[in-house]
Amino acid sequence: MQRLFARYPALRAWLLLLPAATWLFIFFIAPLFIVLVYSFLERGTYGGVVWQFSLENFRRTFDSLYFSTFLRSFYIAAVTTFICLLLGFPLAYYISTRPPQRRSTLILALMIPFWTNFLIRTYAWLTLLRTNTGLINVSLMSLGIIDKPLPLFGNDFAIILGLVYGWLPDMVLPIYATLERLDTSLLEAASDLYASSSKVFRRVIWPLSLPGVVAGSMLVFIPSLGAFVTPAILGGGKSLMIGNIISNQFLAAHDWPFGSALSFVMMAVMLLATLIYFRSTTSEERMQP
Amino acid sequence: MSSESITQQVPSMSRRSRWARVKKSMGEFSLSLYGWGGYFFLYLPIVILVIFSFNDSRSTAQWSGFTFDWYGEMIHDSQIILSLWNSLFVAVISTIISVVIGTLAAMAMERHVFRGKLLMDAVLYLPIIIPDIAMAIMLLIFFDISGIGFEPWKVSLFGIRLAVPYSVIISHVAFNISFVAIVVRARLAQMDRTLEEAAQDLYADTWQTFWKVTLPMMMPGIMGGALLAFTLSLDDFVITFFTSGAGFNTLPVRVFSMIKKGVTPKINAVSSLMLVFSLALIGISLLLRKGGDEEPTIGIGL
Amino acid sequence: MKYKLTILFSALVVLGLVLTACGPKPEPAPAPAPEETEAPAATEAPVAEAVEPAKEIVFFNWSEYIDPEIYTLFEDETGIKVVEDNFSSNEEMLAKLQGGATGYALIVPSDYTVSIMKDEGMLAKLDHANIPNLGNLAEQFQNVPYDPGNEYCVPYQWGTTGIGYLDSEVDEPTSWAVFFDPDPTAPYYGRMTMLDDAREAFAAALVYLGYDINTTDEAQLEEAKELLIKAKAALAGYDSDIFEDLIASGENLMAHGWNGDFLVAQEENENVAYTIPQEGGVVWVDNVCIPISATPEQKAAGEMFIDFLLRPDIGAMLSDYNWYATPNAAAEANLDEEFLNDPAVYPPAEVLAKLQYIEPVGEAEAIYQRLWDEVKSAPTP
Amino acid sequence: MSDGLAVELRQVVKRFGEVTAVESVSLQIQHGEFFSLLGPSGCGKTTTLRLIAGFEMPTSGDIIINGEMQGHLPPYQRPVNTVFQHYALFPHMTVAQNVAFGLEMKKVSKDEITRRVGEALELVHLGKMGSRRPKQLSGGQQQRVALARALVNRPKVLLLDEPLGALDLKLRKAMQGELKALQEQVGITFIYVTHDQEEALTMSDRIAVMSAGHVFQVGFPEDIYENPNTRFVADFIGETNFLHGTVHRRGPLAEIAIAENVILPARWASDELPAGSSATLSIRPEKILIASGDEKPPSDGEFVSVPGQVAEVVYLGTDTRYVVRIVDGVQTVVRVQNLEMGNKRFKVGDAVMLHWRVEHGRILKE
Repeated sequence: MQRLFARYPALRAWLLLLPAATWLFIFFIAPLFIVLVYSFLERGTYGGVVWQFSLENFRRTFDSLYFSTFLRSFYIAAVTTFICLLLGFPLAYYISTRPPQRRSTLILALMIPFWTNFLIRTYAWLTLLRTNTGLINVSLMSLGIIDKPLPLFGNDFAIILGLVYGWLPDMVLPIYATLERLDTSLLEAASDLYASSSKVFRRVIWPLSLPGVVAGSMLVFIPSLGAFVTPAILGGGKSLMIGNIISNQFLAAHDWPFGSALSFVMMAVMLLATLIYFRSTTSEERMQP
Repeated sequence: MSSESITQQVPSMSRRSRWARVKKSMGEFSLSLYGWGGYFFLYLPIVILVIFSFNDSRSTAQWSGFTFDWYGEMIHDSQIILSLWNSLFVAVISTIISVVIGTLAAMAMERHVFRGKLLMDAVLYLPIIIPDIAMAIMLLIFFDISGIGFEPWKVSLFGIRLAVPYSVIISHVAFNISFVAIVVRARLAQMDRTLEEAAQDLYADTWQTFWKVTLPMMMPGIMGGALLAFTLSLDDFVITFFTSGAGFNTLPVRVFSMIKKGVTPKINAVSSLMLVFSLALIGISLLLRKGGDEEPTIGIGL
Repeated sequence: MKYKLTILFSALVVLGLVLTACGPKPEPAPAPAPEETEAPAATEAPVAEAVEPAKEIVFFNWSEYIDPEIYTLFEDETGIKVVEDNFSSNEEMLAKLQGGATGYALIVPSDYTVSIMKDEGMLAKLDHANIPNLGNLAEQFQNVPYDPGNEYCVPYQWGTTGIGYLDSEVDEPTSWAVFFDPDPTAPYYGRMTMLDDAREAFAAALVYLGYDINTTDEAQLEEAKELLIKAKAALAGYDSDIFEDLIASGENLMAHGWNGDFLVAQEENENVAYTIPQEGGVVWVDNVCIPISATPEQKAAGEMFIDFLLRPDIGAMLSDYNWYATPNAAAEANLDEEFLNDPAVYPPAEVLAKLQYIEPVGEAEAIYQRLWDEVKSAPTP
Repeated sequence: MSDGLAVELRQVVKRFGEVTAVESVSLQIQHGEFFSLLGPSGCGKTTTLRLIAGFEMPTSGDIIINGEMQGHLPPYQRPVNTVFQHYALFPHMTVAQNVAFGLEMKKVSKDEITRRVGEALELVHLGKMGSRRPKQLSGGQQQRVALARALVNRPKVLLLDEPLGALDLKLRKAMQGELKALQEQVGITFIYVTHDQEEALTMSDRIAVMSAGHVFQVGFPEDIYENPNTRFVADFIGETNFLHGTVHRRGPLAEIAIAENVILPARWASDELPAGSSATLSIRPEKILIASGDEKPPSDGEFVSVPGQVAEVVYLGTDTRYVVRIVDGVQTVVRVQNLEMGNKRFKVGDAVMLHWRVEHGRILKE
C-alpha cells in the first residue's frame, strides 16, 4: 500500500475524495444535469417542461431587468459580506483569545440562536425594526432622542441587517478555526519587540487568518446573493433580489426551464468568481523546499 | 556620556512599558466590549422571540399580555413535537455523515496535488452556490425518475420504531459536505505540516499520525463545520419540503406552511424550549468539565 | 487514470439519466407529460368495486386549516388514521406533485389551481357513490366554474380578497383608489401593504381599471403595471404573510388581503375591519381533491374523509376553527347567527355579484410574472 | 565503531517537477560525528536532510543509514530523529506528552517511558516543566523540548534543521555551546543544517558546503576555511579578497597577472589551468601584512609583496580594516589586529607594501 501511494501520490487523494465524490456525483451532479437539460427546453404552461429544444431561456437571462437585479443582488451581498467581516473578525479574535474552556462555550453560544426557527427570528427583528411600532423607534421616540421614526424597515438597510445577522456565524466560524491556533506568545513576542498593534495585526494575525477569511467570505457572500426570504420580509418586498426571481420562476410563474437557465447562469458566474478568488488568495507558498 | 544616556533611558523605558501595559489593558477592554457587543447583537432578537412565546395573543409581533398557554398547546400538539424530533434526527444524522465525508474531502483538497482537482473544487462549491429552490426541484425529480423514491424506511431499533427519511438525509448531506469541507480546509491550510512530519519522525505510522496529531489539530475546523452543518440542516425549509416523502415533516416545514394562516407563538415556545435545552446542555458540559481532571481541551470539546 | 474513471462514471450516470428522462415513457407516469392533456377524462381511476380503504392516509393541507379534533373523530369512527402534511402556497404544492412526489391521498388546492391540475391530468375523478353527503353543498358550490358538477373536487372553505383597515384610525375605504390614486396627506399614506402575489395584485389594479381580472390583453396589463408602480409610493411594502398582524399592531393602517386573516386579527385588535371596495374584488374557494397518484386504497379512504368533512357538524367545526365561510349549506344550521351575518364573511348578494374568480391564463402566466417582476424592481416613485 | 558509516548518500538526486533541489550528492558521515550541511537558503541542504529523514524520497540514488539501504522506507521506520527549525512541538500535548510521543509509538512500557522522559528533560534542564504546554515556554525552552523529544528515542542519527535559527543572537550563542556539549555527552551522530558559517565552524567536526543542489566541498572546518577549493566556498565562508587576472605561468606554483607588471605567485586550489585562461586569486584579509615601503617581510618563508596606497581606514575595536589600492580598479581589504594601543599606523593616502605568504594565496577557477 505504502509503495503504491509512493508511486501514485494522487491515489491517496482520490481515496480520501472517494466518499465525497461518489455522494456528490450521484446525488448532486447527476440531478444537476436535470436542471441543465431543463434549461434547454420549453416551459409547460403550468410547470414542468415540454420536450422541445430551445435557447430562448438563456437569451432571456440577459434581459436588462434580470441583469440589473443581478447587479443589485451582487451589491447587497458584497456589502453584507464586508460588514460580516468587519463584525465577525474581531468577534472571532475575541473568542480565540479566551481560555480554551471558555472558547468552546462561546462558539456554541454563537450558534445556538440559529437553532431557533428562521422565520421566528426574522419576525423578532421585525418587532424591533418596524417603522411606527418597532421597539427601537418607539423607545428612541419616547426618550425624546428622535421625533420622527427612523427608516429602519422596508429598505436595503433592513435587508442587509437581516442578512448580516443570519450569516455572521458563517464568517466567525472559519476565521475562529484559523485564529484558534494563533500563538499568544507569538503576539506577545511581537509586541515586546515594540511592534505597534497595527503592525502585529498586519504582519502576524491577518496573514495567519487569511484562509479563514476567504472561506468565511464565501460562506456569507454566496447565500446572501441567493437570499429571498429576508428581502421579502425585512425589505418589505419592495425590491427584488436574484433569489426572488429564481424562486418565483419555480413557485409563481410555473416556468421551470427559465428558472433552470437563471440558476445555471448564476452558478456559472459565481463558480468562476469563486475559483478565481480562491486561486488568487491561496496559491502562494506550497513550494516548500 | 554613556552613563548619562543610561540614566536617561531607564525612566523612558519604564514609562514606555507602563504605557504599553495601559494600552494593552485598554485593548483588552475594548476587545471584551466588542465580544459582548457581538453576542448582544446575536441574542437581541432571540430575547424578543422568547418574550413573545409568553404572548397572550396569536401575534408574534404585538404584545398583549402574559400567558403560559402556548407551552401547553405545544405539549399537546403531537404533530409539532413529532416534527421537532424529525428535525433533530435529520440534522444529527446528516451532520455526522457530512462531517466524515467532508473532512476527508478537505484533506484531499488541501494536502494533495492531483489531476482533476479543479473539477473537484467546482463540484464542492456548487452545492453552496446553487439556489435552494433549483436544488430542491432537481432532487425531487431525481428521486422520482431514478426510482430511489421518498418513502421513509421503517426501521425497528431496540423496540423503537423509526422512520428514516433517507431522501431528506441524502439531500442534506449533499449540501452539508461542502460547508464542512470549506471550514475544515481553511483550518488545514494554516496548519503546520511539520507537526505531522514530526509525528512520523517519532515512529507514528500514517494512521497513528492521523489520530494523534492531524485529527486533534483539525478539531476546531471539524467542530466548526459540524456546527454549521447541524444549524443549516436544522433550519432548512425549501430542500426538505421538496425531498420529503408524504407524511414526513420537519419543524421548519411546519412553520413555513403556517405563513398563510399566521405563525403563532407556539413556534416561539418550541424555539424557546430548544434554546433552554441547548443552554442546559452547555451548562452540564461546563459542570462536568470542571469536575473532571484537567484533560487537554482541543478547540471545541462538546 | 482515476481521473478518467471519474469522468467516465459521471458521463455514464448522466447518460443514463438523460436516457431515462428523454426516452419514451412506457407506462403512464404519475405526472403524465403535458402532451397527454387533451384527454383528462381518460385518467379516471378504475372503478373501485371492493377496494379495502387504506388504514393510514396523508392529507396535504395548508397549515392550521383544520381542527385536529376532526382527525380523532374520523379515526374513532372508521379506524383510518389521517396524517397531515403542510404546504404554504398552491404553487409549492403543485411543484412538488409535478416533480413526482407521491403518497398523498388528499390535497387542498385553490380554485385556479384546481383548473390547472385538472388540465394537467393530476386529479382523480371522484366516485360520487362514495360521497353521499355531496348534496349538503350549497347550490352555487355544486357548480363552481372551475369544476362543474364536483367531478374532481369538493369545496372546503371560501373567502374573498379585499381591504382590511384599522377603523379607529381611518375611514372605510370604498374604492381601490386608496391604493391607486393615493392622497399623500392621508394618514394611511406610506402605511399600507399589498399582497406579494402577481395575480392578486394585478387583479386589484384591473378591477380598479374596470377590466377583467383574467385579461390577457397586453395593453390592459401594461396599464395595470403602470398603476401598480405608481401605487408603490404609498406602500410600506408587499406582504402576503403578516399583513393582518401589521394592521392589528397599528404599524400599518390599511392592507390588501384575505378576509379570514383580518377576522383572526380581530381577536387581537377589535378595530380591525374588512371591506370589499365598490369596484369589486376576488372570490376564492379552497377545495379537497384526490391526486391521480393516490392508490385505489388511498382514494377510497380519501373519499370517506371527504364525505366525513361534508357532514353538517364537521363542516361547522371547520368554519368555527378557521373563521372562513363554509360552502356546506347543511352546516350553517350548526353555526352562530353572528358569524353567518357578518358581511366580512358572507358578503351581501350585490357585493358577491361584483366578485370574480382568478382563473389560469395559460401562456399569459409568463407575462403576468414578468410585469410583476418589473413592478417589484421598479424604483419607488 | 569503525565498522561502516552512520549515514551514506550515494549519487542522490531529488527533483520537484522541473526543479532540481539536490543534484547527485554523495556523502559519508562517520559514527559519532557532528556533521554540518552549510549553504545559503535554497541550496538544497534542507532537502538533503529531509531525504535522510524520509520526508522526501530521492528521485534516484541510495541513502544508507547504519549500513541499511533506506529505499522508500517511510520516516517512522528509519532510525533517525529530527529537530525541526520551528520545533514542531504538538500544541495539544504537554511537554512530557511531547517527549513521550516517540516512546509510546514504539510501545515502550509505561514505567520506562516515565523514567526516560524524566531523564531526557533533566538532560536539557527542563526537569520541572513536564506538565506545561509548549505555548507557555520561551523559545529557548521550546528548543530544548524539541531536543529532548528527539534524543529520548536514542536515535542512531539526530537530524537538526537550523534548530537555532529562530532564537535571538545571545541565546543562539549559548545554545551552540550547549548543543555541542550535549552531542559529546550522548555520543550520537548529529547532522546539522545551517546557513550560518560561524555556527558551522564552531560546532562541527566536518562540514559540507552546498550550493544550488551541489556539494562543493567536504572537510574539517579549518580545511574549508584555509583551503577553499572554489570561489563560492571561499566567498561564502569568511571574508576574502578576489583578485582577477589571467594565468601567466603554469606549474606547481602558478603565477597570475592581475594587471600589467603585477604578477603574483600562488598555489592552485584545484586543477591547473592553461596559461592565458582567466582565474581569480583569493587571499584572506587577515593573512596580509601591511607595512611601510622600507619594511621587509619576515624571513621565515616565501612572501609575495605588492605595493599599494591606503584608500580607507576603519577602526573596528579588535582590529583595523584597511582598504588598499594596488593598481587602478584593484583593491584589497587588509585586517590588522590591534595588538598595541593607538595602532593607527597608516592614514589614507599613505604608500604601503603588502606582504603575504605564497601558500596563503589560492588560484580559483573563474
